[in-house]
Amino acid sequence: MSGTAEQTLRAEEMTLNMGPQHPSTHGVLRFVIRADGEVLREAVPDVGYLHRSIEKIAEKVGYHGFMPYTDRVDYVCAMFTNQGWGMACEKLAGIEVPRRGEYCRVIAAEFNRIASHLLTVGVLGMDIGAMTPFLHALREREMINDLIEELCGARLTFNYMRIGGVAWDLPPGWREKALAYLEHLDPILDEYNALISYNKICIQRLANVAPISREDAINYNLAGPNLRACGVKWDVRKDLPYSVYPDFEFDVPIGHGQWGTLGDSMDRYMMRIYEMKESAKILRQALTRMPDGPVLAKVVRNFRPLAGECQVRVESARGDQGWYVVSDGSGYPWRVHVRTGSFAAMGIIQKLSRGLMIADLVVLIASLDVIAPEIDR
Amino acid sequence: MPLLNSLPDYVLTTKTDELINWMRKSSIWYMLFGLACCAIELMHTGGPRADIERFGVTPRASARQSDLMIIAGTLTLKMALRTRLLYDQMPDPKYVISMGSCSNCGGLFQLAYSVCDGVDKVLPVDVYVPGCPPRPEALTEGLLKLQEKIMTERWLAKAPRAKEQAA
Amino acid sequence: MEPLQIYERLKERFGERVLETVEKKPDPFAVVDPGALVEICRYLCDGPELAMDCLSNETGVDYKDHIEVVYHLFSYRHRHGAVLKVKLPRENPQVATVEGVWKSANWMEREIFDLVGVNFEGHSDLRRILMPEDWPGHPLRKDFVEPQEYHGIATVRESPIVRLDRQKKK
Amino acid sequence: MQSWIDSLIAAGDFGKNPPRDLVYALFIFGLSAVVFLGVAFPFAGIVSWVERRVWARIQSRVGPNRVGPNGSLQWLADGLKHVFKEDIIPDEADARLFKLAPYVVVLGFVLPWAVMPFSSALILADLNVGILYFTAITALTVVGVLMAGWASDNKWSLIGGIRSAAQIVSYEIPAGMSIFPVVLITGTLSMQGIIRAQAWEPYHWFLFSNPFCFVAAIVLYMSALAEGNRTPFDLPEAESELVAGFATEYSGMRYLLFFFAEWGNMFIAGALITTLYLGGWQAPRLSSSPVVMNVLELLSFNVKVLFLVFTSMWVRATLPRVRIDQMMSLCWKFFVPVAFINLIGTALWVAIWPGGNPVAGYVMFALGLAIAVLFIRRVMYYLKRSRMEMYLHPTI
Repeated sequence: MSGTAEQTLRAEEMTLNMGPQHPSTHGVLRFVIRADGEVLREAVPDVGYLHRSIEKIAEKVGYHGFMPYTDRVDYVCAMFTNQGWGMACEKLAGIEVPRRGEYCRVIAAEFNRIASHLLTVGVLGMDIGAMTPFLHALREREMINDLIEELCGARLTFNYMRIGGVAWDLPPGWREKALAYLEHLDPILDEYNALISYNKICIQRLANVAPISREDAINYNLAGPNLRACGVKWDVRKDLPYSVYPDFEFDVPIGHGQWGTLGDSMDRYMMRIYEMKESAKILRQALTRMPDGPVLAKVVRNFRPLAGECQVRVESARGDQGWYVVSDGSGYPWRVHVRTGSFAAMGIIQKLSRGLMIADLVVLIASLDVIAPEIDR
Repeated sequence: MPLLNSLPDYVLTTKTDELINWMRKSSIWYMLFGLACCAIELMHTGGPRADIERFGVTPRASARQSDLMIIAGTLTLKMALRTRLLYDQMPDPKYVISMGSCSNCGGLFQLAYSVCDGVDKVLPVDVYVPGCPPRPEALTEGLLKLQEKIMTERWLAKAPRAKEQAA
Repeated sequence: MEPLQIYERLKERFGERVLETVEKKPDPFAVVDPGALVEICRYLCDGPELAMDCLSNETGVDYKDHIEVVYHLFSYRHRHGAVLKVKLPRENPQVATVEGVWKSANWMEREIFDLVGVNFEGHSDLRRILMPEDWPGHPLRKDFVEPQEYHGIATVRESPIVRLDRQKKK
Repeated sequence: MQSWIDSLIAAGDFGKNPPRDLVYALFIFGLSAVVFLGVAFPFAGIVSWVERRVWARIQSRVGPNRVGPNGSLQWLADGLKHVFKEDIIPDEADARLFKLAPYVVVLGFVLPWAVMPFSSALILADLNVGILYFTAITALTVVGVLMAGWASDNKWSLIGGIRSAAQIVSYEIPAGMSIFPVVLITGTLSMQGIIRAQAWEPYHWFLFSNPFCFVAAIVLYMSALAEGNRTPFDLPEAESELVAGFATEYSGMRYLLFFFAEWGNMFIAGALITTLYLGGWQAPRLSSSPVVMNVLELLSFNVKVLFLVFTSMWVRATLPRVRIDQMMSLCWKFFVPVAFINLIGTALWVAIWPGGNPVAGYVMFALGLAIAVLFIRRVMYYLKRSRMEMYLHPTI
C-alpha cells in the first residue's frame, strides 16, 4: 500500500518562466524557476534583455559625448553615474573641480538618492501587494523631480554634470525651495513608516526572508545598502572620501536584525528609509554652507587625457559604483567598464533562492533593489 | 466575419460603430510592460500628478486582458522577439504606443550593436510619443491621440479606406 | 597598505611569476603570470595581512595585440586595494577562473566570456550572459563586426535623409 | 410568488391546463435574467467604479472621471468593451473546461441573490435553510476558479487556482463556525427569521449581543475577505507574483465574468454579515405604510452592506498581502480555534440566559463605540499631520 501511495503522491518539479514581462521583475529580468509547488528549488536569473552596449558606445563617442549615456546606465539615480564618469575623467586628466561645483554635485546627487530610494521602497510596497505606498512615494518623487527639473531641465536623465564640475549653478531661489522640501520630507517619512514599514504584515513578509551573511555579502561583492544591511559598516562617502563629503556630518546606518535575522529583507528595506534621513541631513548642511565661486573648471573641448587607466568609486543609491576607464591618449576612451551594485546583487539571487517561496522571491528581488539597465548596461 | 466593414453608411451602423469606438476608447487597459528609462515615466503617468486612470486607463499584468501595449524604452534585439510574442498574445483589437525616442527609432542607442532601432520593425505602431524620456504629459497626449484614432475606426459600416482601395 | 607595497610583497613571495609592476599614475598595477593567477589570488585573499576579501571588479580589455583581464581587489578589513592583470594571447585566450576564491567572479567572468571572449577554465557555468545564445562573435573585441540582421530584424536603420533622396529620385 | 403564478395559471393566462413545472421554470429563468442583468451586473459594475474612485482618493489620485458624469459609466465601457473583444482560447488549454469555468463562477455569484433579504418583503425566496444555501452556493466560486486555473494550462494560473482552493476550503471552516452562534441564538436558518430576531437599535444587533458574537463577526468578516480574494488575502490573483493568477489566460467576455463576480462577491459577503450581525434590513418604524417602510428597510440594508464594502476597499488600499503559509497558519492556528471558542461560549451564554442579556448588549455597544471613537481620533491625527499645501502648490 505504501508503495502505491508514494507513486500516486509523487510530486513533480515545475519549471516556471518568470519574466521578462512580469510585473515584479523591475524592468526586463527573467528568472527560470524550478519549483516544488510554491517552494522554489532554484531560481536562475537570465539577464541581458536590456543590454544596450553602453560600454562599446563609449569607445565611439568620446569623453564629453559619453556623459548623456551615463544617465542611462542607471536611470533611477543618474546623478551618480554622471558623477562617476566625471570623476573618472578628472582623475585621468588631473582636473580639480571648483568647490562650489562639488557642492552642486553633492546636492544634486543626494536629492537623487532620496528620489531613488523612494522609488525602491514604493516598488517594494507594490510587490508585497500594497499599491498605496507606491503611489505616495511617486507623489514625493514628483516634487523632487520638480526641483531637479528646475536645476537641470530634465526629470529623469539629467546630464547635469560635466567633466570638471556641473553645467549650471543653482537657479535663483532654488535653495529656499529645496530647504522647504526637506522640511516636508521628515513628517512624510514618518507617515510612510506608519503606513507600511511598521505594518505587521509588512514586517512578517520581509523579516527573516533570504538573510545574507556578512561573509557572503563581501564574497559576492554586494554593495551599498545591501552590504550595510548585512552589518558591514562601509560607505564610500565615509571610508574612501571623495568630493566634499568629508565636510558633512552624517551617520552610516547598518543593519542590526532587530526584526529577524541580520541581513534579511527587512534590514535591506529599512536601510533605504534610514539613508533618506541621512541624505536629508547632508542636504541641509550642504545647502546652508555653500561657498561662492565658479562651478565648472576650465576643460578643453577636445578633451584628451594622458594614456593610463584608473578606477573611481562612487557611492550610488545602489551601492559602490566603480568606473574603470582606460585611456590611450586619444580623444576616445579605449575601454570603459562600470561595476554596478545591481550586477553583483543579481549574482547572489541564485544562491539565496533555494527554499524560498515564490512570494519571497519577489520580495528578495525588490529588497535587493536591482535595476535592469544597471545589470545589463 | 462577413459583417465586418460590409454595411453601407446608415445612421444605425455608424452609430453602432461610434458606440463600439466610444467604449474602446474609454476603457483602454495597457500592459504593465516597462523596458527601460521610460518605464519610470510610465509609472509617473499612472502616479498621482498625471493620473492616467482618469481616462479609464488601467494597467493589467496579463497580455490577454490588455488592449494597449506601451513600448516604454529601448528595445534590444534579445527583447524584440519576446515583444513580438507578447504582442501576438494580446486579443484584437490591440494598439501600440511607442514611447520615447529609443523605441521610435533607436534614439541614442542607434550606435549600439544590440539594440533594435525602432519598434516598428517588429510591431505595427499606432502612436509615436517623442522624448527621451517623454514627460507624463506627453504620454497622456499620446494617449488622447490614440483615443482620437480609435474614434475614427469603422466596424460595421464600410471603412473609408476600404472604399478607396476598391475604387 | 599602499598598492606598491602589496606588489613588493607579492614579488618577494612569488618572484618571477609576478611579471612586472607598473608604477603609472593614477592607478599602479601588477601583471602576473596567468598560470600562477589562482595561487596568487588565494594568497591575497587568505593572508591575514592582506585579506583582499572582495573582488570588486573584473574586466576584460582588448588591446588589439593581446587581451588583458584586469582584477580590482579590495580589502574591507584593511581598506586597501590592488590591481592585478593577466595578459593573454588574442587567439584562444584562456585563463583559470578565480571563482573558487571570490564568488562574485562567477558573473563577471561570464560577462567577460560573453563580451570579450576569454575562456575561463574550471568555471562552473560558462554561458553567455548578456547577449543571446546564438549571437555571433564577441562584441567588445575591437574587430567586432555588427551583423546585418538578427532573426529577420535588420540591425541597421536607414537614414531618413537617404530615404528622402531616394523618393525624390523616383 | 408561487401563489401569484398559480393564480395566473388559474386565470388561464397560459392556456388551458398548462404544464405547471414548465411555467415555474419559465418564471425562474425570467427572474434570474432580470436579477442578473438588472441587479447583480450593474451593481458589481458600479461597485467596481466606486472602488476605483475610493482607491484613487486614498492614493491621492483622482480616479476615472471622464466617462459619463464623474466617470460613473466607466464600468459600462469596461464591460461592453470586453464583449466585443477577441475571445482567445489557448491552443494547449482544455477548451471545454476553459469555457465552462467563468459560468460556474458567475453561478456562485448570481444564485445567492435569490435569498438576499433586501427588506421585509423584497426577497425572492425566504428558504427555511437560507443561510445554509447561501454558504453552499458561494462555495461554487472555488470550483470555477480551480477549473479556470487547471484548464488554462498555464503554470501561473494553476498556482493561482490551487491557492484559491486551499484558501477557500480552509476559510470556510471559521466562516461557517462564525455563522452558528447566531443560529444558536435564534434557532432558525432562515434569513428573514434571523433578521426578525434583531431590532433596529444597534444594541439589539447580534454583533453586540454577547462578547463571543462580537469576535465571531470579526472572524466572519476576515474570512469573507479571504473567500472573496480580497487584499490582504488576494493571493489567487496576486498581481505582483502570479501575473493575474487564475485569470491569466482569460480574455474578453470570459474575463469580464470573473471581473464582475469578484466585485459582486464583495456585496454578497457584506450582505451575509449584515443579515447575521448588523440587524439586516431592520429600520425604525417611522411610518405605518408598508411601501415607505420597505423603502426605509431597503435603504437600511444597503447602507450597512455598502459600509462593509467600503471598509473592504479601505483595507485593500492600505494593507499589503500576506504569504500563503502565513495565511494558512492564520486560519488554522488562530481563526479556527477562536471560532470554536465563540461557538462554545455562545452555547453557554444561551444556556445561562436563554432570552439574551440586555445589559450585555448595552455594555458591548458602548465598547464598540469606544473603539470606533479611538479609531477615528487616530485617523484625524494623521489627517492633520499631512501637509496638504505642499501638494496643492508643488514648488513652494
